[in-house]
Amino acid sequence: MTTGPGGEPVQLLTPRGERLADARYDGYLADVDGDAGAEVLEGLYEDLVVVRRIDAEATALQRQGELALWPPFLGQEAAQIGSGRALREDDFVFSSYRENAVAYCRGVDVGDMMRVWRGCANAGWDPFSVNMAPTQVIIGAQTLHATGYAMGIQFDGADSAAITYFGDGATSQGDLNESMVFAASFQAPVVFFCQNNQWAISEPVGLQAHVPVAHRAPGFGIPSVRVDGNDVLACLAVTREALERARSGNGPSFIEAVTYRMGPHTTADDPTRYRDANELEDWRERDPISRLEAHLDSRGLLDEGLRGRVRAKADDVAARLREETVHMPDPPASAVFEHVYTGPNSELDRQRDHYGLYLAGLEAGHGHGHAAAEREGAQ
Amino acid sequence: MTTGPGGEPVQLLTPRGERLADARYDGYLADVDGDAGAEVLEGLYEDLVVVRRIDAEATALQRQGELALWPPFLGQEAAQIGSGRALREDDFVFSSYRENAVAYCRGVDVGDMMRVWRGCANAGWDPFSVNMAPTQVIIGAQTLHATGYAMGIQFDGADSAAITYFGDGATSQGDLNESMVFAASFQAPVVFFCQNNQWAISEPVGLQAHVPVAHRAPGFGIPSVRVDGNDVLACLAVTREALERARSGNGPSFIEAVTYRMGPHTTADDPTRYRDANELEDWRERDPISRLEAHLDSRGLLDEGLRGRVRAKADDVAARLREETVHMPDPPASAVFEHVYTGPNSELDRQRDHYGLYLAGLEAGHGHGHAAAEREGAQ
Amino acid sequence: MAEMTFGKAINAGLRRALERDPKVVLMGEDIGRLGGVFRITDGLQKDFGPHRVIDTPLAESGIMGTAIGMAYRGYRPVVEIQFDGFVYPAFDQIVSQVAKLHYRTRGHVRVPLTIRVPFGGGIGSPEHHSESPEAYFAHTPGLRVVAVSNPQDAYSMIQQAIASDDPVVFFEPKRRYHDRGEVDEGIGLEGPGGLSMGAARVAVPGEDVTLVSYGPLLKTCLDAAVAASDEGVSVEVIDLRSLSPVDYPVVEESVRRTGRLVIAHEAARSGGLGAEVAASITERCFYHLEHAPVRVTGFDIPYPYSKIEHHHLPDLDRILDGVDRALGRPNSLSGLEEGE
Amino acid sequence: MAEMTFGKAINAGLRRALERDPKVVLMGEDIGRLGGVFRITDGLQKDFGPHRVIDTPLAESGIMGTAIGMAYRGYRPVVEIQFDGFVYPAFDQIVSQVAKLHYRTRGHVRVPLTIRVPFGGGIGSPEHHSESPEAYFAHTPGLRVVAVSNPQDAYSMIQQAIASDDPVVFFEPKRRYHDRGEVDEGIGLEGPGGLSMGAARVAVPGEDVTLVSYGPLLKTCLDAAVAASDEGVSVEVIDLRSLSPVDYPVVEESVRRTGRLVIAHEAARSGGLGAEVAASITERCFYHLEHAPVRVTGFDIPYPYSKIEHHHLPDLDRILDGVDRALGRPNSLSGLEEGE
Ligand SMILES: Cc1ncc(C[n+]2csc(CCOP(=O)(O)OP(=O)(O)O)c2C)c(N)n1
Ligand SMILES: Cc1ncc(C[n+]2csc(CCOP(=O)(O)OP(=O)(O)O)c2C)c(N)n1
Ligand SMILES: [Mg+2]
Ligand SMILES: [Mg+2]
Repeated sequence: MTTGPGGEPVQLLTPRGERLADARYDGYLADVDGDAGAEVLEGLYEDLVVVRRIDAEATALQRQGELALWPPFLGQEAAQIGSGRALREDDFVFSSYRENAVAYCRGVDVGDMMRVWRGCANAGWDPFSVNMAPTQVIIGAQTLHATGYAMGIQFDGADSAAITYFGDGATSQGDLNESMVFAASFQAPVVFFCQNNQWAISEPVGLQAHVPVAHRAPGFGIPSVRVDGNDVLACLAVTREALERARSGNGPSFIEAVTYRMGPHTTADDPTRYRDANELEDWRERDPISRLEAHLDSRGLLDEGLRGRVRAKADDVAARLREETVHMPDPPASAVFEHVYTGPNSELDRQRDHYGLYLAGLEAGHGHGHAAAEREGAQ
Repeated sequence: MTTGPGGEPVQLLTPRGERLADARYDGYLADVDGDAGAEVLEGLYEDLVVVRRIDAEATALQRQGELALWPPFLGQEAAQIGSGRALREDDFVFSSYRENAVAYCRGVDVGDMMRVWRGCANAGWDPFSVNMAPTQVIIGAQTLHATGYAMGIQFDGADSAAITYFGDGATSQGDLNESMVFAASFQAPVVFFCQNNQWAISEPVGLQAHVPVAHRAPGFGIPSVRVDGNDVLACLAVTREALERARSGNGPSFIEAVTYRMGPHTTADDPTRYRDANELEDWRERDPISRLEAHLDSRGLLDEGLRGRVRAKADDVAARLREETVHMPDPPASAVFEHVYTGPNSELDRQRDHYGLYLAGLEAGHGHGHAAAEREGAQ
Repeated sequence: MAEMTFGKAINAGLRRALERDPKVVLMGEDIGRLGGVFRITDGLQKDFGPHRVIDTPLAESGIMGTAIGMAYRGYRPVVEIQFDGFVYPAFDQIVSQVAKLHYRTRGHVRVPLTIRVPFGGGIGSPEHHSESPEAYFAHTPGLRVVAVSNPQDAYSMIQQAIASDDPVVFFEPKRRYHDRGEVDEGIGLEGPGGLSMGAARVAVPGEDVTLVSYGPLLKTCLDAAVAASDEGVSVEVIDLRSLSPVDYPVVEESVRRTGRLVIAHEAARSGGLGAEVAASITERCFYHLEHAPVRVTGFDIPYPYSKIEHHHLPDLDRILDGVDRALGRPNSLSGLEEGE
Repeated sequence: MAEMTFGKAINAGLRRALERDPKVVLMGEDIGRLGGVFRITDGLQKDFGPHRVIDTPLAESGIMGTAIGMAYRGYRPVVEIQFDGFVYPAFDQIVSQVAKLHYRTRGHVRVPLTIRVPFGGGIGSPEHHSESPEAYFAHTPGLRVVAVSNPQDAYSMIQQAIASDDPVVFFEPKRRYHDRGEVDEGIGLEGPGGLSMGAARVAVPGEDVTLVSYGPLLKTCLDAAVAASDEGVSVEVIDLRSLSPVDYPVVEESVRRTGRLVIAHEAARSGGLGAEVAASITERCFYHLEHAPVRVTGFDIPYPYSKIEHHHLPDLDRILDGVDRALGRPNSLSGLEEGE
């Protein structure tokens, strides 16, 4: 397990925004540290601000009844943007439900991003148009898909990689552990990216992992690193290192990004039932955006121009998100039966046809019409 | 992970039978090294010889059609006897299918031991009469039962322990890994005893574990040790240490006993299809029984008296085993319906009653009687 | 008698079970401090301590497997599966261990486990939160499977399930958790007529059609009986309660009178409980049937997203349509009938 | 035409699939050097290499999950589950991922997985080696489920399953692996009358009773037809082949002629395939039925140990008894009939 010099998570940017030199990781930040670094940093800054705005807008939309549910990633922006921006287009992402900032990096349309949470789809986007699998609800399941995909990359002789995101809670699932077995055994080009946000709903990470999460992987023969998940540069650097390892045929890596879920588990959750307000305060001081702002400021980059541009972009994205969400058309009844199979299925096709007749009959005033009337009344 | 001084598995007895001093483990062999040591050593020797004889007799019975199947433990006697003899009566064992030498240590009747393999039962013995769960076929499943049992011990405030046996192949299963999560999280008094016999049917251990198996546990926060599984004293010592840890409230331990499956996976397997004869030869030189014999000899204990006594005991056990096996009565038809539920079950009871009528009718010459005739013809 | 919500009734039943037997322990994700995502275990950890109400790591096979180990040790674990869709990682431990251990050991090992599963749809949730997996378990010998439909049964049957020496999969219709009802807290391990857990219940007596259901749809069936009676059709509604074994004598007696059977459930049609009930009742009452048993069920599709879930879930109209079909009424539009 | 064993026919079909499409890969435990514990993949790793025929770690959920990932990458994995009883650790990945991914993604992701499961009993094995889990999968929308009963179908249908863009659970009756039969190696992806995979087959035409089965019991049903014909009863035997969806028109046409239906399978009775077929055929042919459909099945018990498994498994006598019952014959002794 790799850590920072004091055994602490790898940190390249202190909470005050100082850039710490690091013999191992500086090489992965040549672009940031170099002449064109300002552009890179400003890009990361924009990303962080925009995705936080996406998160806030989605949370607001849920409160207004426009979304059924939303899993905020507030506080986890750096982990997601740092890693997400390390990826190449031909890499493939297998995430859980909370990685909407990663989806943003992949170019997912913000309307599509809301589709699942509005209840208009089980998956928001075409996975192959952005090389990112859909939202995964079953904890840990996607980690195996990533490993299998990576085995496929390997068999194809390609130099891309798969990355899988999951939470600290997921480390308890058999699937994640089996993923590491397969990844190590086949030396598959896959990166395991754990966002340890300290909580799995109401359960603290200590209930899942008796020792730091990053300890786990070396026992499977997978190198791991513990990184400050609120440090966007550190997350970028360690992910680049892991991807390089994957691309060069040196197998899987495991990253534990130590971060914090500043919001509720989802908008349906009430974290005051199980956690301490002080904890929240402590983490607020390690905020990923203020940290990058401090750094930008120290490099003389945080002027009103930048702030203004970024704000405008965030406004724009948020407006589009809201617009696309509230005007998302309700899917037709026929969607119920579509895509269960790739072709005909005698039994299901019969059910579809009969239901069509039934609906047409209701429409024509046959049948009873109680339930339809009820639903109408409720609207 | 604890290993011997050279990073090799902990060894207290060399293949030539020399007793190696060991600062950490000598304390656990005070009885062996002390004045009454001869008795302990002779006991272990008897155990090894007797269980090898059980294994040989069972294999022979299978060849003769008296057993349907048998999973030989040839070569793994020291791992099973060393650990099995470290247990207290009130400890509880959760094993797989290959730990019949452990079952012998628990006092399982040799006839009962054969029950499953003759097809006369799904479980050979009353688990509570010997504190050992029945044969487990589903790879890894029993490791969770052990951990749960150990949690129960802890909640009861007792000072006994649970031990679970499994193979190298089982380390790939989600269940074993989830067991380690639970064991570490609750600091349950459970010992994970992996017999790494190098093979999971035709798959070499390297396919399951990219690094030594014993590396796995520390990543879960569980101390581990790699021990020479063909060294009965080393197996005894490391298991005693782990049990002591469990009893004193210091949580779980993981032991990898490095050994070798000298025979086929089961009597239905043909290992020449997948493994090298040389490998077998190498391991023959590390035979657990010759090793202890050499040691006994070096202590002047291996006389004809001992040999004779042990042989007589083995003869006796083997004869009883054969006798009980070949005379095991076939279970009655009614057994099919028994013990599905602890009490009445309207649906199943109805099926049972009707089947009873049906059989009675067949008996009385009603019905067709083709199948019964066929079966009779086949016998 | 006290009025309480469905959820509160289960909570009260769990509390009684914890009080009654020190070997009863609750295990699950988030059931401690949080009281479970549905608050069914609210307050129980506070009152009984973290060794009786155990927050477990996030691993369902692990929960089930350790619960089995606790049962070996003499405990009586009550496992909460957070949502129906998360029971599948535990499927192996349930099917190969929980269900078989008593048989395997010829009665030596008992597994008095209760597996609580909030199930069914209609709550507008994302995927995997609205499954109806009961048929998988009803097809697994060694398990008892029950589903509750009202607060009184929830209160009584959870205690009976926990007291049962057989493993019980206990389905709770999550969309009814907030429904209120009268609960007689005197009815616990035994009801006035004995155990309710294994006994189907005639919820509404009737003469023309027998309407069988369980869990979340029972309420819709009761509504259907009212609506049908407005149209002059007398529907007898039966709440199965036990899905394995099914209490066939009660259904049989009814169908012999009515000659017509409708079965309603949310689960997919093919291979659902409805198939089993239809087949068994046809065997038992063939010459009394005036019409083939009618199934009103979810479609053979994965559970759809929430904006269209109301199409999938049988509602009042579809159940009434099923009743019409069973009566051979011409206004029936959705029948999968002979000759179409 | 060549005579070959059932096992060899699958091997030949797998070989053809591997030759035809470079994206076809086999995955499983011990399938490489050993050729599988039943030798079904014998020689394939040698000829196609370890990246086409992949020995995996011992973890069924891992196998299924990585196979899904390979499918995302454009591969067409064929997974071998070593024995029926070991499919349960993969149940979650099958039910929540394999079955739902195409629906989840509105058609964007296809999962052309074939899951080979040697199933059924009668081989004298220990526990977990003789399960008949087909009803679990037939009740899972999104999967296609088939069972083969003879070498020709085994050879053709394995190729069709692999070529299918839907996931297919492919059940192989392991106790028939050594049976021999004629195989026309020209019948691959399409048969003379089109795909055989989805189409039920009238194995023996007859007039008095329709006897439906699949997989291992089909042979016993053929024997039953011969024995019955000696007694003057003409039995039509139908091999379902596809268990989901069931090809009902073929069964329906037969039952409309015979008026009598018997369904035989090894799986437990309650909630088995037989219930589904009985219920659906009753719906479709109610007015043609002379007798309630009769089920001849395994009991509602965990699979018993080998010395008594012959009681559990429907044999020739029990199937003939079922035929008698369907005919209302008085020598029937085991009926679960009306009025008893
Ligand atoms: C198999 C499974 N079990 C339980 C759940 C319910 N559940 C949803 S999120 C969650 C906590 C996950 O915690 P973690 O892995 O740390 O991710 P985070 O939510 O913190 O991002 C739980 C228990 C689930 N979705 N899947
Ligand atoms: C869940 C499951 N999958 C597959 C099998 C088939 N199987 C039986 S033994 C075995 C190999 C086990 O190897 P290992 O764990 O090393 O134990 P050993 O046999 O070497 O003692 C396999 C694959 C099984 N019994 N259970
Ligand atoms: Mg978390
Ligand atoms: Mg092994």
